[in-house]
Amino acid sequence: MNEILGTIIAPDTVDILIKYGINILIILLKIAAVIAVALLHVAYATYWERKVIGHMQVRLGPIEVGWHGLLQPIADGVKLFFKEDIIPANADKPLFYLAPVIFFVSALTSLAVLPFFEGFVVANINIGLLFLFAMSSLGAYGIIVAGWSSNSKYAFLGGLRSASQVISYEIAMGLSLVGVMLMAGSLNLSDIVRAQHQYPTGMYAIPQFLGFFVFVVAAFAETNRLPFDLPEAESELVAGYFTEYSSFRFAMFFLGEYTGMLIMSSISAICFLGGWTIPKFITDAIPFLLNVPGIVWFLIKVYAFMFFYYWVRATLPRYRYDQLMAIGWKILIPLALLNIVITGLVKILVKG
Amino acid sequence: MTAGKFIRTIFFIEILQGMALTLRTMFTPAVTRRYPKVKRPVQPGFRGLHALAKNEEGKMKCVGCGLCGAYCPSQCIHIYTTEGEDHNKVVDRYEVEVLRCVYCGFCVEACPFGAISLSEHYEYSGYSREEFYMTKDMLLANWDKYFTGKKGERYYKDFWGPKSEDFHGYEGQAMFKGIKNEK
Amino acid sequence: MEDIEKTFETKELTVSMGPQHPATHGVLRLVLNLDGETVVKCTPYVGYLHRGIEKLGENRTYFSALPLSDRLDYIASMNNNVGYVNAVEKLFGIEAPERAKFIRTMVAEMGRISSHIIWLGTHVLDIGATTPFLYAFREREVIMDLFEMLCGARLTVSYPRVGGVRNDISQEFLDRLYEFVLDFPSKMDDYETLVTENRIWKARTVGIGVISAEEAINWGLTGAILRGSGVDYDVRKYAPYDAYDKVDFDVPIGRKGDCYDRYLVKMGEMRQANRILKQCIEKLPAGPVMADAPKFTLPPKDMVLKDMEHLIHQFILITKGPTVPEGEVYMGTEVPKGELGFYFVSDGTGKPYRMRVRAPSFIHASVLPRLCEGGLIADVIANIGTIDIVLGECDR
Amino acid sequence: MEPLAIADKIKEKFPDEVLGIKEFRGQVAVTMKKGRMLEISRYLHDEPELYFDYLIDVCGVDYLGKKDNRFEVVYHLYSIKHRHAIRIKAEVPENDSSIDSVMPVWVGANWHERECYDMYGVVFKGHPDFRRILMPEDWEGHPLRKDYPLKGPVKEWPGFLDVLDRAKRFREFEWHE
Repeated sequence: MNEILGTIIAPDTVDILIKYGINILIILLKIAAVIAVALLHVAYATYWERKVIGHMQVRLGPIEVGWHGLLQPIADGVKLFFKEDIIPANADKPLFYLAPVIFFVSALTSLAVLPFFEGFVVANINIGLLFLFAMSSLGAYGIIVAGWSSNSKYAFLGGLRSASQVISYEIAMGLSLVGVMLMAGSLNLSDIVRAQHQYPTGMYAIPQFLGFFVFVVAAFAETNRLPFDLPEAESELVAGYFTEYSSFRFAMFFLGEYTGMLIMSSISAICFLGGWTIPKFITDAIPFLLNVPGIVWFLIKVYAFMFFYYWVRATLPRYRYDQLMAIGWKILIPLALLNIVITGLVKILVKG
Repeated sequence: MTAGKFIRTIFFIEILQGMALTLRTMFTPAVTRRYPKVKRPVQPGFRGLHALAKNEEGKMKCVGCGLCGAYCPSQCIHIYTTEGEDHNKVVDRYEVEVLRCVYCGFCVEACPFGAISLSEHYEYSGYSREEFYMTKDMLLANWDKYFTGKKGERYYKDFWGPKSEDFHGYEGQAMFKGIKNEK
Repeated sequence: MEDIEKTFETKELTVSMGPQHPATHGVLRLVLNLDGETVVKCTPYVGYLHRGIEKLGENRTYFSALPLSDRLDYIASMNNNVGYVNAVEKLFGIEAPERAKFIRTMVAEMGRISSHIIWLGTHVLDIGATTPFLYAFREREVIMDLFEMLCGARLTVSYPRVGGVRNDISQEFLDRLYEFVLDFPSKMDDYETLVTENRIWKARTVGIGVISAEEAINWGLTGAILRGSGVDYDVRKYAPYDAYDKVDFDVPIGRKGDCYDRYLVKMGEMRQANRILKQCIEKLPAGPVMADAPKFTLPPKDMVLKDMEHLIHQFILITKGPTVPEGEVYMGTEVPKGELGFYFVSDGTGKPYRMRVRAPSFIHASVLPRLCEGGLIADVIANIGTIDIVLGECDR
Repeated sequence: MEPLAIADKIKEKFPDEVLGIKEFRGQVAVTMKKGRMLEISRYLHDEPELYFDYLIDVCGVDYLGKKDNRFEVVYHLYSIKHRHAIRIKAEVPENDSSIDSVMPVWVGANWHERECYDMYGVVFKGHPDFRRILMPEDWEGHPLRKDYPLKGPVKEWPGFLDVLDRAKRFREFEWHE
């Protein structure tokens, strides 16, 4: 192979090409693995949510399809993909087609920078955190465009609500993570995890409790979950921005939303709960735990956070639109700024 | 704002109490009835599908007086009678529009003979309206289906006299007798 | 600012909320003129469920029209039945025996609990909390089962009769009801844990849809809305019917007249209803359950074929209806939604010449613009939930 | 106050307006001329001894062929302060079926009066938002009148015909063009 190619182009170039080729292949494989596994997780996240909320509400949740309803997400998927795709007559069609794609793709793209365990990350870039913010802001476009193009008043109101909500809470969330950046001294997510492992408590959630609180609240708002699910407030706006969507376009919104939840849970696991590591003092006490692969710890943390999502959904009512904005601007942002100031001061004092 | 209230506010005490309740509920058994698989037994005296009663000889009890039709609030009972031999009244057609019926049970109360009755059957479905236009034969068939055997007999007996059967004494009446496990 | 307003022309957004909408509890239609999220104008449209119950009632005998009252407020059909038979009894000038009165009070309070439970569930669901809804239905199911045990139907009961009740209650019913009564306060505590003190719930309801006492009376509001504004008006206390003068209960009163106070009043009413139930069971006297008034009540079934007189009564009462003195009667009863009144004009025949239903939901729906205008869309939902209307009753 | 005393008091104040006082089962009905209804209701509301602050109900009754004046508008009043009630009936003839709206006194009369118009065709003068309420806006006839057939008019309502027509058209509609 080398010889044949070598006759056409220089042998050095061939080496380089092969090297890059293998790299690209590995990346593609990683992408395929991540997307496949993530989508499966998303599908089963819906199952898990229904089960958890069902039992919290003294019902059973899905139980008919498969053993204890385990095949329910697959049945749902099949149903959604084979349903009739209805497009409102007066919709802005190109935008109507585009909106779910924007939403879904931006959610999936965020997966690229998440380190799932030591050394496994699709794109190990230096500005991982910023990339995540950028992608979640991009997702808001999907919502706005969907609300606008549906040519429906409910969808339009939902889109507008969502736009303002995502923009306001983006700020609070960004600021809440500044403390983490200051402590870790990096924007690379893998570096943040490693820095956390070096830290005595092993988790930034303890020194950064204020930032963690702001982050959790903002994460709920970013993913439009109760108690901040105003863009799709069922009792007010029917289904908000995706009122007019059906079939697989609806499924894309749905998947995008749950992917968003998965990503938010992952960010909290990575930035506040120590990612794939567990605190040193635990492993010192029980050395056996060192043999457990990192991905297990990561998934446990992610799922614990997801469970919290469901738990809150089963318990709380919904805020009103103006109250939501007031919380974002009047409580969360000042708290996050306070956190930054305290973190910075402590860091200077300790070092200085 | 008092100190206690302040602490409740910043530590989300009331929300945590709610969350504790939902978590606790998660481990209690669900109250769901998985309907087509597990059917709830209906209580005696349930007002379901109509049936025309037969007497011991297997003949229809109805004499065609038309009281049920006159009393019916939704006017869904139609009776057509003719004069038979030796000037007897013969019930030619006895029809109930089941889809119009409101299952109030007034026809049972009106009937002096206990000829019409409501059965325990409540799950009926069909593809056309005609299937629910119950003719005399269908109503009599309902009787054979739902009122045969001990259960059916007892059910009929309980339901037959919904009014206070006995005006003379009230010994057997339900009274409060206290409860053993009072909290 | 003025320049901006000149450059950009803003327009009100008209949203038609309903008749098919998750939060309008049936077929209420509200046309909302919105300025952003603020409601500028709110116009309710009703009548989608208009079945002409008054006209139907005028074409049926006093006995046959009873099931129509089931279909007014189909969530608390028992209370409507009780209201109907009380009004008719007043017109006839007969009185039910003591035991029947207690049974009626008992079942009416069961109906009140089951209706308030649905109100709680849907109201909280509208605000966004899903769990209390399902907890509430768990308890409602018990009451529905008891109703079925009582009379064979779960929703449209048609249980009370003019001059008494349809049948006597069974011992099993009484015991199970007593178990429920003892257990219910702990379930109430569960709802309250999830809702009452919750800061989000308070943020959504405190100070929303405020209506003062004078205004509430002037609008003709009744039930929990009026009492939430601080007016101590309860038909059960003011003009006792059935056994309400023989049981001991309080009337919960609010102060501010906002959604939260109405919520508290209704929760208090549920606890009081439970208290009444307990007393009714304990005080239940022995005796007949139908009045001995052969001209106005159907004869006992077993006597019809034995006795000529009874047979004649049976035929006349069913085909022609009772012979009623000429006159007119208004009788109000306290149903879960407010004061349900029946106004009968009799012309001496067996059918009412005029049957008027004074439906609380009808009046409560008319006050919606007053409550909603100036608030946000989310407050419209809170207001619809709190006034607790049933469109079957509103449209009749 | 006793209901009969209330009726006497009204008669004292408006001797020309009161046509009759009737008692049945402890409830007293005062029949009035319709002319000064607004004035009377204001008096009933404002007089401290009466103080009828709560308007329970307004409804119409059709006495077709039974009375000279075909319609009656019935007001049920209650005083929450004094706990007494009265029934006021205003006779409305068919050829001049209009009466003053009592909305300036009791706002709650709003929908009751609209319903009364909808069902009987009695016009309430001075009502700010006067249109049909339960029936469609373009409905012909007033359903609760005694000469209105129980099973509805022979002529179908145009709105229903429109729906039928649309259903027929949509049946032929191809969803994916």
